[in-house]
Amino acid sequence: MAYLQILVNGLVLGALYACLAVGFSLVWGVLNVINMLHGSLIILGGYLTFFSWHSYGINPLVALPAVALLLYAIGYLIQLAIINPIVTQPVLTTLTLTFGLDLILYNFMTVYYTATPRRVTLDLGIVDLGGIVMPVDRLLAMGLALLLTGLLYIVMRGSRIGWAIVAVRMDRDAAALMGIRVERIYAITFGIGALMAGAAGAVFAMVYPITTNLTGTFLGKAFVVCVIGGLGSVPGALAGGLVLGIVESLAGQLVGPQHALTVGFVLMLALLVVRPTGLTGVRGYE
Amino acid sequence: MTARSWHYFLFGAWVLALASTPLWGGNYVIRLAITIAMYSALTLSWNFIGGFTGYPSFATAAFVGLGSYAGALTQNAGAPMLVAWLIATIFAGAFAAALGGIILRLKGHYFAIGSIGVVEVARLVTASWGSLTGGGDGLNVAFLPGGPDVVARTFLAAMIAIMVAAFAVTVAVDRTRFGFALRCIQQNEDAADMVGVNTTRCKIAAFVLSALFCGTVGAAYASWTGYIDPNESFSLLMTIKVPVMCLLGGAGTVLGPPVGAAAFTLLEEFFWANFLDYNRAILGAVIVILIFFLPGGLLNIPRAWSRIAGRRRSRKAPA
Amino acid sequence: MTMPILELAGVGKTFGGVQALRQVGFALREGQIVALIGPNGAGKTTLVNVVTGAQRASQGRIVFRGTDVTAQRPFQAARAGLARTFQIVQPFPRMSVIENVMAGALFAGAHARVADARSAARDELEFTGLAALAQRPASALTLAGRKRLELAKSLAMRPRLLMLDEVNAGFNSGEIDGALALIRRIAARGITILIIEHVMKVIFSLAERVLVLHHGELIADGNPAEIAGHPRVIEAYLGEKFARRVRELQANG
Amino acid sequence: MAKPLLAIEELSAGYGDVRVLWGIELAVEAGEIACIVGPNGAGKTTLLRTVSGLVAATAGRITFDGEPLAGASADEIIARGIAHVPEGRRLFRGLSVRDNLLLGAYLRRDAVQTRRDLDYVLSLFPILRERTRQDATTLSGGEQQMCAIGRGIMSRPKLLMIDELSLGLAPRLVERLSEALIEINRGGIAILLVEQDVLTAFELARHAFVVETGRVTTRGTTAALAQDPAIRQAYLGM
Repeated sequence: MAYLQILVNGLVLGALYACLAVGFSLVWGVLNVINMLHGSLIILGGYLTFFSWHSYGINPLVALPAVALLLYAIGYLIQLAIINPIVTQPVLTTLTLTFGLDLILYNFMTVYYTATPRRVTLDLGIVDLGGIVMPVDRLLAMGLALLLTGLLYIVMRGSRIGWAIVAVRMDRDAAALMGIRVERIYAITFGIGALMAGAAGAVFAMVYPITTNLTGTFLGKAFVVCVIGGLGSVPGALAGGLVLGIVESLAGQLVGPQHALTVGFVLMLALLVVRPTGLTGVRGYE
Repeated sequence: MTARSWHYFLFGAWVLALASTPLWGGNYVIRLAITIAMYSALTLSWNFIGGFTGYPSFATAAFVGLGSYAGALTQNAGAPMLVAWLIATIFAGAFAAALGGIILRLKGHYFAIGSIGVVEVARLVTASWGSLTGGGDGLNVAFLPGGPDVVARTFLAAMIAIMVAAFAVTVAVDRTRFGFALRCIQQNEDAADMVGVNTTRCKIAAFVLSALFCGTVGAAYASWTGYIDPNESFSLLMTIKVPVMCLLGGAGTVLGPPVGAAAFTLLEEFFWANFLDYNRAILGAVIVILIFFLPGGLLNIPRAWSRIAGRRRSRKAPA
Repeated sequence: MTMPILELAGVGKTFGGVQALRQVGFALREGQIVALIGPNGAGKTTLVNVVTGAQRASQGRIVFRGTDVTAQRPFQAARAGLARTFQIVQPFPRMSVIENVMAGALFAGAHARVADARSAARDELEFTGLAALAQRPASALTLAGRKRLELAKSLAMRPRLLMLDEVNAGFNSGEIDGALALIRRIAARGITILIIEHVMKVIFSLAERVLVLHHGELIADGNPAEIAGHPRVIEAYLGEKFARRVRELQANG
Repeated sequence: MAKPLLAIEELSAGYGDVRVLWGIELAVEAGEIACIVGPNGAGKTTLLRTVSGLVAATAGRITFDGEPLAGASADEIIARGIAHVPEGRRLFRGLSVRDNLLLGAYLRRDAVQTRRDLDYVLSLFPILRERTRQDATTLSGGEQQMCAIGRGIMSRPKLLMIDELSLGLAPRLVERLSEALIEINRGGIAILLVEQDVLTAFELARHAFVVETGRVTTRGTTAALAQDPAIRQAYLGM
């Protein structure tokens, strides 16, 4: 029974991880850019949700779509104006650039919001399902995370934009020959990455205290999920997130919670070593 | 004077300038000189793997952190300071040799991620191995005896010596077959393999070189400050700052790393002093500007300038 | 008979489920110029990759100058005297032409010092007619220039066996004549040559022996006249029209 | 004389500092099949990439259907009626044959007509109809070329440019593709073919342009060029 509880905890955590990593994975897979801004974008989404709840009493479920759209616009513009001109350069350049942008965003967030942890408290109580105990807000967060990830999957599979993104990811030149405007698709993809980050931040703010000190942690999770699940793929991010959630939950029980983080990173390094080219079982739709 | 000897001359003058700070500057200036020498050594080190070989390594902080802890623990166990530094150097190098055999099989983004992951794992392990490392509380190291002036001068001399050693190795690499091999790997690894370069061995050697002086710097830093903790020793900020410095000066060159380290440190210091709240944002802006306007680094400015001028001239000429 | 310089026995290579090479066996004698032909996708480049260690043979044995080299890595092949050029040329783009050639001399040739390598490189540039371009960046060369650079780099490696992968592809007929003369001069230095070609003129005027690969299998091995009349080669590669033309050409001398 | 569908004048282009095309002059008339032949690396692919907007021209003019193409982006050029089947097919891995074909119609908004065109492509290449759900990159070389050509005509072009039709294909399949091209051409689409196999190209095309080291060195009707001793010697191996 104890292990069932651990498993359920892991699944809840894993769904959140999947949601926070899927945008990062998409950007990496399609643009071949490691977006160091991702962690800060998550926190920005969380803060915006928190303050609209705290200062204006807006329900986070209402704020979430608005926050997500705002983040989409920010991401779209960042890509179009700043990243697109150098998107084909080596990893050192693109990674350093997004790191620079991250320093700027991070700095402004710490100045305006301070690093104090803040969280939306919904007080929805606790459910007890035959011995497995779970706060309702966490279940809600898990549901939202899965819903958002699922929506992204539907967009990727079923929409014209989704097709174009897949085509650009597979072959940039051939996509251009179909009439797809590659730079615009890059901007949209980066926008979607930011949108998912913002939405994930909003979801996180409902269950965990949000602080700028967490940007690195979230970014680290996104790395690990991507390496486990593969790049640019929604089901991959979901699988990677769930695996990481369960592994961390188990590790927290077996070797102590202070090592849970380490186990995730060790898992990532081990996977990188076993599959040096990464776990990209590249398939179009995923 | 050839371009090469001109560069050596400039570096020599710069070393003298840093070394002379106690004669004309106060504690603040000496401290700044120590920091510049320290980052120059780190940047020169990174240049072996990141500049010459073209592997985007973000492992610098892991080497520095391990060097700090190896040095501090050895020193606390009773070894003389210099012996502790030597052991830290060897430890960092051995760690890089073992690690390199594994992660140098990765390329591009995966190598970058793998090397960042190494920093994180090293930090987390150090933080949780309380019995040896003091965990999150950190570790105290015995201070050097003899008043703040003596201490400052000693560590200035030490950091400059490490920087000069790293520079000397850079010059040696630059002029020999080994450096040529690294450049071949950077431009086309498969082709390098095909002309007879043992790419695996060369990459590991470059990775070890990129770690050795980081280990020394880490140990010297621990002795200097007298206290280390996991978060500061394995800092993500530092691990990215060092490559940025190298890019700022000009990666893959001999003089670029010290130029970049000095320029960056001075800029950072200026922002700290004048815009305390926004120093990180300004740092970020510097990075963005660097990437857009100085793609070849500061050392490339004269060449880029003559190129722009040349293009203007050719545009004016009748087609 | 002297010992063969290169000997393949039962060499096979599979990628996933695809058999790119199947039971390939032949031996090259020192000093020969041998052509390897076959349709696109027949496995010619894979064969060169397997011999130079760029890919590992799945089955079989490769012996070079009496040593089993089946498991060697490319840099070992280069040092042992096995050089190759690429179908898609692979220069070090931001190095000058002479530095590219120096790389060959430094790591696989007999020159451990940079200065020695430079003078050896200069000789090879002279030999291949690139001396005037020595200081240009490799990326600024024309295609024909880059192919010559590949040759110069390979020659600086002091090879015993040189494998030329479509070294003439992309040349117009004037350039091909120049390349033919160059290959003959390379052979005159005592270097064994295995040449992968599509240009029939090259094969039939240069090679004393022709190997034909088809679907990864060696379907013919003989002198050019035999190959032109070989029924399976005609069916798989040359085509009836072409084979007739070649036979006429050879009948006329 | 009627204005040509595609007219290229004094066109130069290249990559970075490397200039590949030097003053190309070429014209394709509406409804005809023309071909470009010449050795590898002569600039044929770069020429097509310049026409379709993937490479920027450094000098010269391209006129299509009476209008200049200068400064048009790749998507505008496709919308104007030029489709480009790239060398090596470049199908989208992981996507089915049907989705690959539909991506060819990415810019079109007329769903009904698009379905009809899809049906036309599948009737042109019946083998593809049996494989509509299969990953396009698992097809054989010949089938992939069919899919790529089909993807090209899904944009309803006035001009279809095909880079290396026969590359790596068995002669039998090339013959089958040639028939399909004649069929497509009969429907009113002009075709500009880049081809290594000069015999095949000359059998299909009415006009030919020989491109060597970035310049058009010879031009004329294929009937005349086939008799030209220099062409016969260099390209037909006779």
